[in-house]
Amino acid sequence: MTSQKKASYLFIALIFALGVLMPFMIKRYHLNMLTEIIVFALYAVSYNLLLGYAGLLSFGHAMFFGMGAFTVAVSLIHIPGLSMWNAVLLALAMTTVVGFITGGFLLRHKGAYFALLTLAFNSLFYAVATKWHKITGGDDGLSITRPDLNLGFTTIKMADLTNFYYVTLVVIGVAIVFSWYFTKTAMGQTVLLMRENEERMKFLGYNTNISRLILFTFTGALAGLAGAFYTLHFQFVSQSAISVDMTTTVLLMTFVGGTGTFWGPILGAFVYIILQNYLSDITDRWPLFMGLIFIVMVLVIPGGLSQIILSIRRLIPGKRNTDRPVAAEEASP
Amino acid sequence: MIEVEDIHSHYGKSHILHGVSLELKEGELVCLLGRNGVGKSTTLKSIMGMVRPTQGSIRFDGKELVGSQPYQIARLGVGYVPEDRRIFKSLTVHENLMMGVQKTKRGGASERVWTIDKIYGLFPNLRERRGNKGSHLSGGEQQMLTVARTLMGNPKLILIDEPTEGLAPLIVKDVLEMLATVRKSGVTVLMVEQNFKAAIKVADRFYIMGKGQMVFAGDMAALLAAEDVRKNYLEV
Amino acid sequence: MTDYLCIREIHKDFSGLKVLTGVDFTVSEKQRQAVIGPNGAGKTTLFNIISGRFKASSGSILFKGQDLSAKPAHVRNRLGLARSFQITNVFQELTVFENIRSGVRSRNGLRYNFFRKPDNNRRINERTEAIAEEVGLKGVMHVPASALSYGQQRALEIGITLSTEPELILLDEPTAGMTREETAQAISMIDRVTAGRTLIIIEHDMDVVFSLADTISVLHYGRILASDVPEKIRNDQRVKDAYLGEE
Amino acid sequence: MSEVPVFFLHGLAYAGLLFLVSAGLTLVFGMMNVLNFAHAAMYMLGAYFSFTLLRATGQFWLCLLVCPLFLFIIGALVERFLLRRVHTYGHLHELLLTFGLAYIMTELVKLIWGNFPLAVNIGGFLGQTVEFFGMIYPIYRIFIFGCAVIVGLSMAAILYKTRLGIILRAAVNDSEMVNALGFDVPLVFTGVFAFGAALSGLAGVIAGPLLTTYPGMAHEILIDAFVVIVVGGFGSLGGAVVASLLIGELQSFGVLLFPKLSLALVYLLMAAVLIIKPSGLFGEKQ
Amino acid sequence: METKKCICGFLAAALMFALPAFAAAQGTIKIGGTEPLSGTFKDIGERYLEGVQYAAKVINESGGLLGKKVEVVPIDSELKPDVATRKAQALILKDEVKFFCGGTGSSVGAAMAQLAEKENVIMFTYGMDAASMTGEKCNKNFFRPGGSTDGRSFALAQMIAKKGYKAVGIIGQDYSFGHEAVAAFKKKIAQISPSTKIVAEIFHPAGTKDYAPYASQLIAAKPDVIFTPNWGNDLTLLLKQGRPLGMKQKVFSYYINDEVMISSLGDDSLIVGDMGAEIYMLNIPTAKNKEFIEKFHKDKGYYPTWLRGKSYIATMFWAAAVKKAGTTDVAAVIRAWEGLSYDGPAGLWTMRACDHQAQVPYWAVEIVKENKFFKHAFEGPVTEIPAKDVEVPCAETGCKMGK
Repeated sequence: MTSQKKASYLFIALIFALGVLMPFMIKRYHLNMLTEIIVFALYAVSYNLLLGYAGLLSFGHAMFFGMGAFTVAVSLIHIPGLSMWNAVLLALAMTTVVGFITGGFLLRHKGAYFALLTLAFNSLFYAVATKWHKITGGDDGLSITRPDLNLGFTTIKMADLTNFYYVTLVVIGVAIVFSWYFTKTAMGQTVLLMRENEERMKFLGYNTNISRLILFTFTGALAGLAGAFYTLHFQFVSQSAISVDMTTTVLLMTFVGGTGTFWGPILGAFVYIILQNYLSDITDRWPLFMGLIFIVMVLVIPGGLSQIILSIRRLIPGKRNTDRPVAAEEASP
Repeated sequence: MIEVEDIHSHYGKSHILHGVSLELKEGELVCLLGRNGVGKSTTLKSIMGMVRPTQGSIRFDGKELVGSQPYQIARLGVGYVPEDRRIFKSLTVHENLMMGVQKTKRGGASERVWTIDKIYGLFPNLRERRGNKGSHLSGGEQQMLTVARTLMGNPKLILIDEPTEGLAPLIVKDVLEMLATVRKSGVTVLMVEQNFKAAIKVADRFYIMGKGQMVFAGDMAALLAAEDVRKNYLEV
Repeated sequence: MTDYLCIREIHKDFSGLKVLTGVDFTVSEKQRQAVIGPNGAGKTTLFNIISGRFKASSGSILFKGQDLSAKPAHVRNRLGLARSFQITNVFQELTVFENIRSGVRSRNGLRYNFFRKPDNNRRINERTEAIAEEVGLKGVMHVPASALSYGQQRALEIGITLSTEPELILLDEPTAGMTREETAQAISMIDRVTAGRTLIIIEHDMDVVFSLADTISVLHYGRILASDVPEKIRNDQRVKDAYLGEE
Repeated sequence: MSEVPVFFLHGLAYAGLLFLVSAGLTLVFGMMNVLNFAHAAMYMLGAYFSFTLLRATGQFWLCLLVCPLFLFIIGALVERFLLRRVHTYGHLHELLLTFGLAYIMTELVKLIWGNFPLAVNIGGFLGQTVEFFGMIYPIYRIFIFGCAVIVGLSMAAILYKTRLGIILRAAVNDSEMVNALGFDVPLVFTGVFAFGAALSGLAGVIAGPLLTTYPGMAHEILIDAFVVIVVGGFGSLGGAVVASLLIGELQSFGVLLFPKLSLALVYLLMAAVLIIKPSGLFGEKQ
Repeated sequence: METKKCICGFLAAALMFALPAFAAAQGTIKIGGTEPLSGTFKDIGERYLEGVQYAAKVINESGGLLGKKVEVVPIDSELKPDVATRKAQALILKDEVKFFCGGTGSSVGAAMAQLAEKENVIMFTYGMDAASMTGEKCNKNFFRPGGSTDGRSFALAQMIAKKGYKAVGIIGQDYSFGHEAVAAFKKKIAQISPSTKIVAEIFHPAGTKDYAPYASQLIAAKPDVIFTPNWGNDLTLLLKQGRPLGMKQKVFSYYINDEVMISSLGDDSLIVGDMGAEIYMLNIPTAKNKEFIEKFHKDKGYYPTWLRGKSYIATMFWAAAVKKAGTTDVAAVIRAWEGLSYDGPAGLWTMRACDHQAQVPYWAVEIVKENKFFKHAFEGPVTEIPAKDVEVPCAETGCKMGK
C-alpha cells in the first residue's frame, strides 16, 4: 500500500518537475500547445469523474467550460482593475451555482435520457450565448488581455507566455492533483458506489440524489476552472467554448484516453490536441478521422489508450496487475 | 422427446447449474421440485435458450438446442411459461393471446389444436376481459393468460415455471385442471413447482433438484419412499 | 414490551395487482421475528415497503414511535434500520473491504467529505475489519466481490447489512441457494452477529426459521395468516394448508 | 391579424418536417432505447440521394420511394453489423457509435457531393402555388404537412392495428419474452432501426426542395429533433406529434409576436415543460 | 500501480510532441490566409484563398517581393474566431509569420485584428465587412483593402433612392454584421431620401431553415423593394422560400453576384432583376480588369468572380505597401500602407490613414438572364458609384487609433 502511495507521489512530483523544466527544453510554439494541453487535461479529468467514475454520460459539459470561460472574459472586461485570481474565483463561483441549479433538473433522469437532456440544456446555453450579444459578444466573441499578476512584492507580466505557462501549470496542476486526491476521499469513494450500485447505497444511509448533485456540481466547477484558463490562455472566448462541439471534444479526449483510469483522460487530452494540431495541418478531413477513431475505439478498444497500455503491461512477465480498471462498459449508466 | 444431458449454466459470474440431466417422453407431465434458488428456473431457461449453457447438450426431437436463439427453439415447438408471468402489460388480453400465435408453419397432425375460440372456451374469464389491458388482470387471470398465450403457439412441449405461485387455492385448482386438460391434448409438460401437494396431483414423474444438481428422479411411489430426499430437499 | 416496530394496514397494488392486502403486525425490541409464507405471498414486497424501496399504497409504519411512511430509504437507514437482499446486491467491482466500509463510514458520517480519506480513518477501518471477521470474510478482504463464491457473496450481503450498525435488521432469505453445510454455518453466523438486535427474517428453510426466530408470522395472500411462537405455527393447520397446498 | 391563417399554415408545414425527422428518432428510441445521433446524418443522406436521383431522372415521386429504401438498407446494415455488436455494452457505446457514424456520414457527403448548397427544384404540380381563402400558398408546403399526416397515421395504424404492431409494442414491454414466444427479436430490432432510418431518409427527400441540400443540414435539424423528443416525451409517438405542432407553430408565431426571442423560444418551451413535467408532455414516468 | 503504466503513455505522447517543427524557410515572405476551409462555408473560403494565391503567383512570376518569394499559408479558421486565432498564434510562434489576411466572417476578423495588435503583426481583410472593424474596433495593425457595410449599404441606399422607391422592407441576419449593415442603410436613406419609409425591419437568426414566417411578414408590410445584407444560404433560402409565397419585389442585396449562390438557387427567375453593389465584378469595364480576367481564365480555366477578384486586388495592394516600405518590418509596412493608392482592375483604391479603411468605388449591378460568363443568370452591365459618394468622414467612423 505505502510503496504504491509513494510511487504515486513520486510520479506526480516527477511530472511537475518535468513541467517546470519544459520552457527551457521546448520552443515557444510547443510551450503554447502544452499550456493548451494542460487546460484541456483538467477539462477531461473533470469529465471522467462524471463518466468514468459515476457512469453519467453527459452531453452538456461544455455548459460549465463555457460558463467559466465567459465569466472570466466578461468580468475582466466589465470590472476595471479586477485581478486574475478574482476573475478565476468568480468563474468558479458561477459554475458552481449553475451546476447546482441545472443539476437539480438534469439529474432527475438517467442513462440515455440524461444524455439527451444535457444535450438540450447545452443547446439552450449556446442559444443564450449567441443571442445575448451585449454581454457575450455573440458571434464576435470577446477579446481580453491577461491582467498582470500582483504578488504583493512583485508583479509578474502575464503577457509573457512562459510566465503564464507556469501559472497554468501550478493552478491547473493543483486542481488535477486535487481531483486525483478526491477519488480517494470519502466523496470520491461514494461516487464509485454510485456507479456500482445506486440502489444499494440508499439502504446504507446515502442520499443518492445529493451525492449525484454534489458530484455534478464539483465536476462542473472543475470544468469551469478549465474554461477560465482557456479564456486566459487564448485571451479570447467565443460561443464555441459553450457549444456542443466542446462537449464532443472532451468526450473524445476522455474516451480516447480511456475512462477506466484516472490518468487516461489526461493522456487523451495530450494525444487529441497534438493529433488535432498535426492532422489539421495535413488534412482538412479531421472530422472524418475523428469519426473513424470513435467507431474503431467503440468496436475494438472500448477501454481507450490506457487499456492498450495496461494490456502491454500485462504481457510483461512477473508484473501481475492487481489493479481493477473499470472497463468502460461497466461505467455506462 | 427431450433429453437434457449434463448441462452447466452460469448467471453472470455465478455457476448455477452443475451438470443437470433430465429426460421427458412424449405426452408425459414431469414435475421438477426443489427449494428456492437451486436452479429449477435456470434449467427451464437453459432449455429455452434464454441462458446459454456453457457445457452439455439439450436435444429436442433429436435436434440440438444449445446455441439456438429462444425464438428458434420456440418455433421448433417449445412453449415457455415464465415464473413471473411476464404478460405484456400495455397490450390487451386479446393482443396478448395473439402474441402466442406463430407464423411459421410446422408439419404434423396436431397442427392448430389450440384456436382462439378453444382458448376462450377453456378460459371464459379471458373472453370476458379480452379488451382489458394486461395490467388490469388479477394474479390468477395473468397466470391463465400466460399459459393460454403459450398454448396459442401449439407447442409440443411446454415448460411451466411455478404456475401456482401466489395463487388462491381455488385458482390453484383451476390451474391444475387446466394443466390436466392441456396434457390430455397430447402436449408434453415440464413443470417447475414448489407446491408439493399440487404437484403430486398431476405429475407422472418427478425430479428433485438441490443446489444445481439432480438429486432424485422417479415416480410417485419412489418419491413417497424416498423420505430422506423429501426431508432434505423439500419439506419444512 | 413496547411496540418497537408497528405495521398497520399496509396495502400494496402493482398496477392493479394486489400484492399486500392489509398487513398488520408488531415487533418488539430485541425480538427475532420470522416471516414465512409460500412464494408470491408478498414477503419481499413487505420488506421493500418497510425498508423504503417502495411506497405502500396505503397504511403506516411506525418505528420507535416515528412514522416512516414518507421517509426515503436512506433516512430509514440512518434511523437504525438495515436490510439485506434476496438476490445478492453488493458492489460487484469493489473489494469486500470497500463494500463493508461503505456502510461503516456512512454510519460514521463520512459520506460526502471532500477532504478526508476513509483510508486514513483507523476507527472506520478497524470496525470494517471486525465486521469482515464476524461474517467470516477476513481472509478475502481485498478480493473484489465479483470474485467471491456464492456463499461468500451471501455472507458479504449480510456484512454490508451489518455495516451501518442497525438496531433493526431485515434479512431477506439470507440462505437462499446455499448448500446444507453452508446454511448451517450461516445460521450460526447470523445468530452471532444479530445478537442483541431486533431481527426480522424472511426464510423458506425451516431449519433456519426454527433455529433463529422466537416468533413466526405467516404471510399468505397478502396478509398475515397467523403469528405465534414456532411450536404453535408448526402445528397450525391453516399454515400447513397454506404451505403444502390444499388437499 | 389577417396574417394569422398564413402563419398557422407556415407552422403546420414546419411542424410536418419536424415530425418527419423526429418520428423515426423517437420510434428507435422508444423501442430500442438507442439515441441515434446519426439520425440527422441519415436524413441528410436521404436528401443527397434524392438530389442525385432527381437530377438523373427528374422524377420526384421516384425519389420519394427509392431513397427511403436506400436508407432502409443502410440502417439495416448499421444495426446488424455495428450497433448489435456493441449493444451488450450499454447505452454509452451505442451513443458513441452513432455519434462517430454521424461524423463519417457528414464527411463522406462532403467528399462526394462537395461542400456547398445544392438546389433541388421540383417543377410540376408540387412546384405550383394554390389559392384559397384569398391566400396564395405554395403547394409544396401543404404537401409536407400532408406527408407528415400520412406517415403519422400509417405508423399509428401499424402500431395499433396490425400484428406487427402488437409484436412491436410487446417488445417494448418485454423483448426477451417476445423472443421466447418464437419471434426473431433481433430481426425485429434490425427492422425497427432500418425503418427509422428510412423515415429519416424520407424526411430528407422532402426537406430537400424546401431547404437546400448542404452538409450542415444534419447538424441544424438534429437539435430541433431532440427538443421535439424531450418536449413530447421520450419515445412517445403521440408526444412527437404534439411537440412538433407546438414547436412549429411557436417558431412561426414567435416571428410575429416575439421577434427578439426567436431562437430561444423553443428552448424556453423545453425548459418550461421540463420544470412542469420532467418526463415530457406524453412521457411515461421512468 | 496506476502511475507506472502512465509513464509509458506520457513518453509515447512526448515522442509525438517532439516531432520536428517545420523549419522556417529562408527567403520567403509568408502570409497566413485565414479562411473557412472546412464546413458549410468552405467554398467561400477556398475562392477567397484562390485570389490570394493567384496574386502571390503573379508577384512571384514577376520577380517576387523585395526579392523574396511570397508564400501563402492556408489556415482553416472553421469560421470560428477562437480556432482562427489559435492557429494564427501557432504560426506566429512557429514560423514568425507577420502577415495575415482573410475574407470570411467578421467575427474571425475582429478576433484576428486584436491578435494582430497583441502580437504586432498585420492583418488585412478583403471580405470581412462589418464597419465597426475600421470604426470603433479599429487598430493600427488592421487594414481593410476592401468594402465595408457602410460603403455597401450607402451604395445600395443611393441606388434605391435614385430609382425613387418609397417603401423599403428590410430583412437581415441577427448578428453584428446584419445589424451594422441595416443601421448604415437606414442612416443613409434617411439622409438622401427622407420621404422613403422603412415599412419593415426584420432580423432572423443566421442559418434559419424556415423563412416562411419572415417572408410573410415582409410581404404583409407591402414594401416597394426589399433590402437585405443576407448572404450564402440565408439569401438562397429567403429567395427560394419567399418568392412562392408572393414576395415579388426587387431585392437589393449585398452579395448578389455570387455565382455559387445563383446556381444553387437552380431557378434564375427567382433572382433576375435583383440588384446589388460590389467592389469587384467581372463586368467592370476597365482595361486592367479585362486583362486580369483574361489571364486568370487562361491560367485556371474559370473566371475570377467577385471573391477571387477582391482578394486578388487586396493582396496586390498589400504587396504594393510592402514594396514601398522596402522591408517586412511591421511598423514600416504600416507607415507605408497608410495613404497609399493602388490602381487595379476595380478602379483606384486609396488606403486612408485615419481608420485603415480603403476608399474604393462601388459598382452597381442588376442580375440578368443572358451573360457571357455563365449559363445561369449573372451580372448585367455595371455602373460606378464613386468612392467619395459612399465615404464616411474620418470624424464619424468612431476609430481612435493608438499609434
